[in-house]
Amino acid sequence: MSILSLDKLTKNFGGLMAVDHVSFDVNEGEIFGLIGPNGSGKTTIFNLINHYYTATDGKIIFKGQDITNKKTFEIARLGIGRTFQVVKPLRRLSVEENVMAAAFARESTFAGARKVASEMIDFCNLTNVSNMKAGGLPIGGRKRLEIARALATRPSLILLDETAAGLNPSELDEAIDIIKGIRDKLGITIIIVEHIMKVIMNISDRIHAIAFGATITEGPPAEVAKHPTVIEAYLGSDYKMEGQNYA
Amino acid sequence: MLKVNNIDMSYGDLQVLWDVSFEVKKGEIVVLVGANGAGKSSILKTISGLQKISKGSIELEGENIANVHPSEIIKRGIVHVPEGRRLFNEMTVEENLIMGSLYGEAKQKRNETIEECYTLFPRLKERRKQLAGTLSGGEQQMVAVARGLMSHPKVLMLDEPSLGLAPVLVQDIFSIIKSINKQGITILLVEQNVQSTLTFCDRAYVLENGRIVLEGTGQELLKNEHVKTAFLGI
Amino acid sequence: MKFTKILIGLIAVGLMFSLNSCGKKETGPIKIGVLLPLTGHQANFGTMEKNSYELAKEEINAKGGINGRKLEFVYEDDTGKPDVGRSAAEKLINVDKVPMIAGGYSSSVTFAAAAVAQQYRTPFLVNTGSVDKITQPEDFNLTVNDGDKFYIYRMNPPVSEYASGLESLLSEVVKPKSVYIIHENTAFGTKGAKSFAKTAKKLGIEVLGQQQYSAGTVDFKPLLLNAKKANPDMVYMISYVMDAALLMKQAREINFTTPKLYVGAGAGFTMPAFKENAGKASDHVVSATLWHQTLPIKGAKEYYDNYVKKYGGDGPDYHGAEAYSAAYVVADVLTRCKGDYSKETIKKALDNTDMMTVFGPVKFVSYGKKIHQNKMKTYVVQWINGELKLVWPKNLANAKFEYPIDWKKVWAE
Amino acid sequence: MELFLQTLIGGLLIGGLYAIIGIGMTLIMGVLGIINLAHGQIMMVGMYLAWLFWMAFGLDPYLSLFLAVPLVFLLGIFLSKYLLYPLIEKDSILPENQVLMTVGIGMVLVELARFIFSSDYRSVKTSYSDKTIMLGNISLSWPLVIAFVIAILLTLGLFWLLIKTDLGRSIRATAQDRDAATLMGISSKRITILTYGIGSGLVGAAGILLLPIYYLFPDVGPIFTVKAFVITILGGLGSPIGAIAGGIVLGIAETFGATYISMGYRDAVGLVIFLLVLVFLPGGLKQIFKI
Amino acid sequence: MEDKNKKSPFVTKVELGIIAFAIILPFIFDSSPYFQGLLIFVLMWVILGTSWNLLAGYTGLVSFGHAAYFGIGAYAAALPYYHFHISPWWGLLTGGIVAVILGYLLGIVVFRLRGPYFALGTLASAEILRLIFGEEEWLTNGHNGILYMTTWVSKYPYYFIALILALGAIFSVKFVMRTKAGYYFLSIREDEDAAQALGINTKKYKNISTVISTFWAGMAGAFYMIYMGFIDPEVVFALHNISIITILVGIIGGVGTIWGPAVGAVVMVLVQELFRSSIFGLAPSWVSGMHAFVFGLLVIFVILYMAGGILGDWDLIKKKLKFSRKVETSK
Repeated sequence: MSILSLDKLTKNFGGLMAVDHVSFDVNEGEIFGLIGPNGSGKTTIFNLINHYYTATDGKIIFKGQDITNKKTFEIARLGIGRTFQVVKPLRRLSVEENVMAAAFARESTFAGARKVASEMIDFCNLTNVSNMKAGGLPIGGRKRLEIARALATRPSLILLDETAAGLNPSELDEAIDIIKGIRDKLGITIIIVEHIMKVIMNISDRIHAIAFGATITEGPPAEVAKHPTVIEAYLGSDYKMEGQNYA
Repeated sequence: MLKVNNIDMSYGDLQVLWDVSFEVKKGEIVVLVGANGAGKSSILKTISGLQKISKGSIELEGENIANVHPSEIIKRGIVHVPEGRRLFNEMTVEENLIMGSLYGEAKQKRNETIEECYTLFPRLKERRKQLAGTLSGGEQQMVAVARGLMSHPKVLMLDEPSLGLAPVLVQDIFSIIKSINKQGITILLVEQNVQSTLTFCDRAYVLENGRIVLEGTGQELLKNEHVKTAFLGI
Repeated sequence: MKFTKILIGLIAVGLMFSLNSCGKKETGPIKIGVLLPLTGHQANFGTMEKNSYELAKEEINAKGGINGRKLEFVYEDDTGKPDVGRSAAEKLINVDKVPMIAGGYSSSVTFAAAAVAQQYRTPFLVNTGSVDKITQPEDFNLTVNDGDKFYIYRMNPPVSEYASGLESLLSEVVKPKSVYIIHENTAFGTKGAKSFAKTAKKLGIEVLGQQQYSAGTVDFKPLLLNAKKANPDMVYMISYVMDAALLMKQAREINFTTPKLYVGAGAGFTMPAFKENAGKASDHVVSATLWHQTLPIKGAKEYYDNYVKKYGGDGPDYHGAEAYSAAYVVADVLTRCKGDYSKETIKKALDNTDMMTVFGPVKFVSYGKKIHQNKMKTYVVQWINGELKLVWPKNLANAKFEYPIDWKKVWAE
Repeated sequence: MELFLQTLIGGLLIGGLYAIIGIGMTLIMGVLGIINLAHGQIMMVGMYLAWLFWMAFGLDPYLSLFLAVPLVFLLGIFLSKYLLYPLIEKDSILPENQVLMTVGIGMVLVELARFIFSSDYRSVKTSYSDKTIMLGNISLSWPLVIAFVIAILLTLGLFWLLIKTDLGRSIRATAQDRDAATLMGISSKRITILTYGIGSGLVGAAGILLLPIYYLFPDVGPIFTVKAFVITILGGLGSPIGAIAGGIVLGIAETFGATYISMGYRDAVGLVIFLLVLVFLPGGLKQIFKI
Repeated sequence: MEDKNKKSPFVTKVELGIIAFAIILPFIFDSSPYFQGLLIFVLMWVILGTSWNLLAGYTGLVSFGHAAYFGIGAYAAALPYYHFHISPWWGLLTGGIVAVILGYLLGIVVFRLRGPYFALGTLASAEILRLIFGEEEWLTNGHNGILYMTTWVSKYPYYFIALILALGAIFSVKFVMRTKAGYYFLSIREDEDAAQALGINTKKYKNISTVISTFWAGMAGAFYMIYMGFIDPEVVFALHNISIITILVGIIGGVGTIWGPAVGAVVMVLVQELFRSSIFGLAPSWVSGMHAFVFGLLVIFVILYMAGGILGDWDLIKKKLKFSRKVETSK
């Protein structure tokens, strides 16, 4: 069953088509990968889903409800959590406080928020640094904090934006475990944007590839990886594309 | 020409480069390839002095230039054409070019160099009085490259010049890079457009998570399966 | 632990201050508090008044002081802010334990400090603060019959009477039909404008317009043009010295030659700096004033000369004379206390004050809503050929009132 | 009609002076990204210097532009180098700590002036101080006209600097993209410090131009600080052309406000325009002119 | 600091000590109403500084126009008295509420602005109010101000009212900072975008912070009227003497700390008064001219070397002091 559908979603930045009639459906309980070269519009799609940008055209349906013009915080309340590509820790707050601030979205009591926070901190292996100021965390920790925070809002869908970028191999494995756990243990649907193909190809159930804001293809990872246009988009090509206008 | 020895670099408390070493010989085109966040741009930033290294050294023609102020680096002959072009949008094309030649010899030869750039990029001559922010992406990239050339660099560092350009323009940019190299300028290129760049570069290094994992000539790496894995995860 | 230490320390400090105040010496100087703006943007006048107090003090002490004891003034800086003025007054009363306060420059600070003095039943001799309500008991929750409970005394006239000398000049000589009022937007300016409008009504002069301006105005021409358009017989201005000069200069620049008279309401228009800055435009301008060194009052000229000798500069204007005279009133009052320098005795002595100063006769009387108010004449001066001459009242005048005035000729290059 | 024209021209002339005050602020805002709440106080310093030269050597205020303005420039360099620039690298909860630093600087400058010169009003009286020119029925104060002309010359000079010299281009480049400018070999530190110096010099010059027609005391500054930021927001951050337009618009709006509404609300007119612009035209006039 | 995981009591022992101390304090200076008066000023600045700190230090909305709320609070107490002889004491009820209403109305305009624009917007609003209250004489008696003969000579009642208000302000901030709203304020300060993504209705919580902050600023204003007995627009809407000094009180004590503004208020009033009175007459009189100068230098020093303020950088200061006293044993 589809939890989120984009219907011909379009964003135009002063003439530049950043997102060009993109449509896809994400099923409940799946890990949905969104790939595309730098600047192809992945993060813009995230920003449209939780309404940092207002869509020029098209619709976003979440659990059967049109959320295209809902406010950012309302969308978060409805159950869409997200992480940021450029991490946005609340720097002067401790890790625990960061996560608690998020947990208050569903918990009104202090104790409740603290409990949710400690669960999520534990889930993201941050327990030993939970009293540290978020600004002092290393990158791996910050990335996990982003996830913990998003999870603490108790979402039913989470948008992960380049959660693995900049991590070293051991951190990377840890991140993959956590991401898998989000779906397997917490039962949360995931849309993931990732450049490290090792990650995205391994964990995604389905992948949607875009370039220049428009859809190239969608399908299981192995299929998408073999798709000539995808390879070309990623690795560049020595031949001119025919019949496609990228201007 | 340019030698990077065992450098570590961190943004505040987060380390992004781990023991990176590589070399660019005179007259070469060397490419750094790798996924987003692998540390390619960070390497260029350390060389151009925008970021300080915590370990290792960077040598230009035998002289250590690590942690030298960026304004000094450009005078020593290394120029960095940054990712996303970073033009001065509220200045004209010609003013942007002038900004590339603020010091020393480059300043004296400014007018000649501008003419040379216009021969290289005739499009820019037509638009010399136009504000850079109003140009198309391809034209902006031309300005960025030309602005880099204005300083008469020994080494030209380009950070993803093909980013956001249509394939036709990508090929144009690459052929321009080749012709600049033929004029005797050493080139250090960062690219995601692996297929094309590996075909024309002399040598390349593959980065993963802030470390160099592979090196070799372009042709060698093109055949290497690891490259594909690194990018496509297959 | 730490707290007990701090606590003990503070108690010690507290005791020190209370002890300090216990050490009264019966033969030492008599200390009287003086509240003035010595820093902040009114500091130039505050300093002029302080200098005058000091000048008077030296003269008084040289002549033997107060019943054999020296007179000393304790100055507190009110910085021109009412809240600071309030705590400064409290400090004078509570820390310095002065039995009497003098001074008070700006209206708002004086008012706030007067409330403190009244509450502590400490006589306060105001010498400059000029809003009317300072000597109106009703503003202090008292009535005019509560003279024995009211501790505020004022030597200078209230702002509503600044122009009283002018009234007779206008009604007897100039007889203008209309007036245009320009004033700065301070308490002094607005009150002054209001009371002059009342005066005008009384004299049957029509007020054609009333405009105010705020500090920092460079270009007065739009305002003056509005006035010119109204075509008044007379222009009445309440401004400090630099704005006064700008107003006259610019009136000349726009050829505003139609009024019979340009009148300044004291303050800026009598100062030498006004003449210097306005140049030719200052000539024949008339100003109401409270005092001028050429007045035929004993000691006025001497005071002026001594001041200039000692402190140099342009010399004092009426502010300085007020302060200088206030110091003499203080000395007179204290002398009449005959050794009992308690607040109540001083108050009684103030009630009975009747003396002559360089500022004119001083006697505190009741009239209208006011009590403890010194009622005095004000004067009219005129700039004639670069010199400020006393032209009204006629019997005191040292020059003939130049009138009528042909501004075109006066202002010609 | 006469009233209207006089108001218009009066506003225009004052606006010319406001413009250089505003350009100084806009440069500082563009490059340093801060509101300089010491702007008027620095202007006060310039005025005192000119006054001092006039008192000591009888130097004409217009000539002391050449002497006092460089000194004010150096003062600006000193302030930015030792007090403002070091804050760029400091982490603080309040991103506005540089702004607050300018408050501290302003307080210290005013009190120093008061200590040295006392609170007395000072003025410079020149032979031309009260000369006027008549254009029909419109009277123009000669010093205001001179000030306007010099303001135009200064503005032209500044434009020449900004457009034709490498230094000026470096300033614009730094304002537009600090990192990219660094890559061009520009020391952003040097430019930042210089810009504050130039901004200070400009507002100092404005003060000196005002001197023959106005007066001087330690607290003369704050009113002009307020005007400066109104102009800057009006014109759009970092836009010298915007600042000129903003200055003239403010000058005219103020005098019209004074003529046709009430003199007391003269300052309020500027502030209301300012709030309207802040809310409805956040880019300022720059958005309209595109420069 | 104590163990973070154990929730510390709402009122700590140290705070109880401070409160007890504050209660005894006026009695120590029983013989000197002047000192008691200074203490009352300190408390007034504590209220104002704490109010500003909630908005700026905890919520990241750096107001440069707190005089607007202070002034409106003062006039809320003064105007009914001026027009209808209703006691200004009612201002302790209405002052805060009127300020909250004004805060909400101004919020509609200024919350559209961010960063330096917000600062300028708030500054301009306070200035406009100052001009209006000076100009509309029929309503406010203009620049003549409003005078009210204060109720008591004794400082004690005023001191304790001010103390109650100050503690009310401090502990209301402390309380709210220990609730969900407090977490939200901090989130908004640290990163408004991230806060929205966490489901925080940033606009609503900015308004909540404004309500609490403006309430106390209004109460401080009303108290000022009742205690001082005299206000005029130039005094209570002052850009420098109120708005800016409020900020300086905050940064000197420590932005974003509960007790910081209290420390700042003590330092500010002490420095001002020490110098204004030439260190109680011990120093030559020219020293008294230096109070604003010294305060300016102090501001420069604090910003340059103690960005967190006295309380915010307390650990750092302690360490420095220790080092100079004795060589610390290595950790």
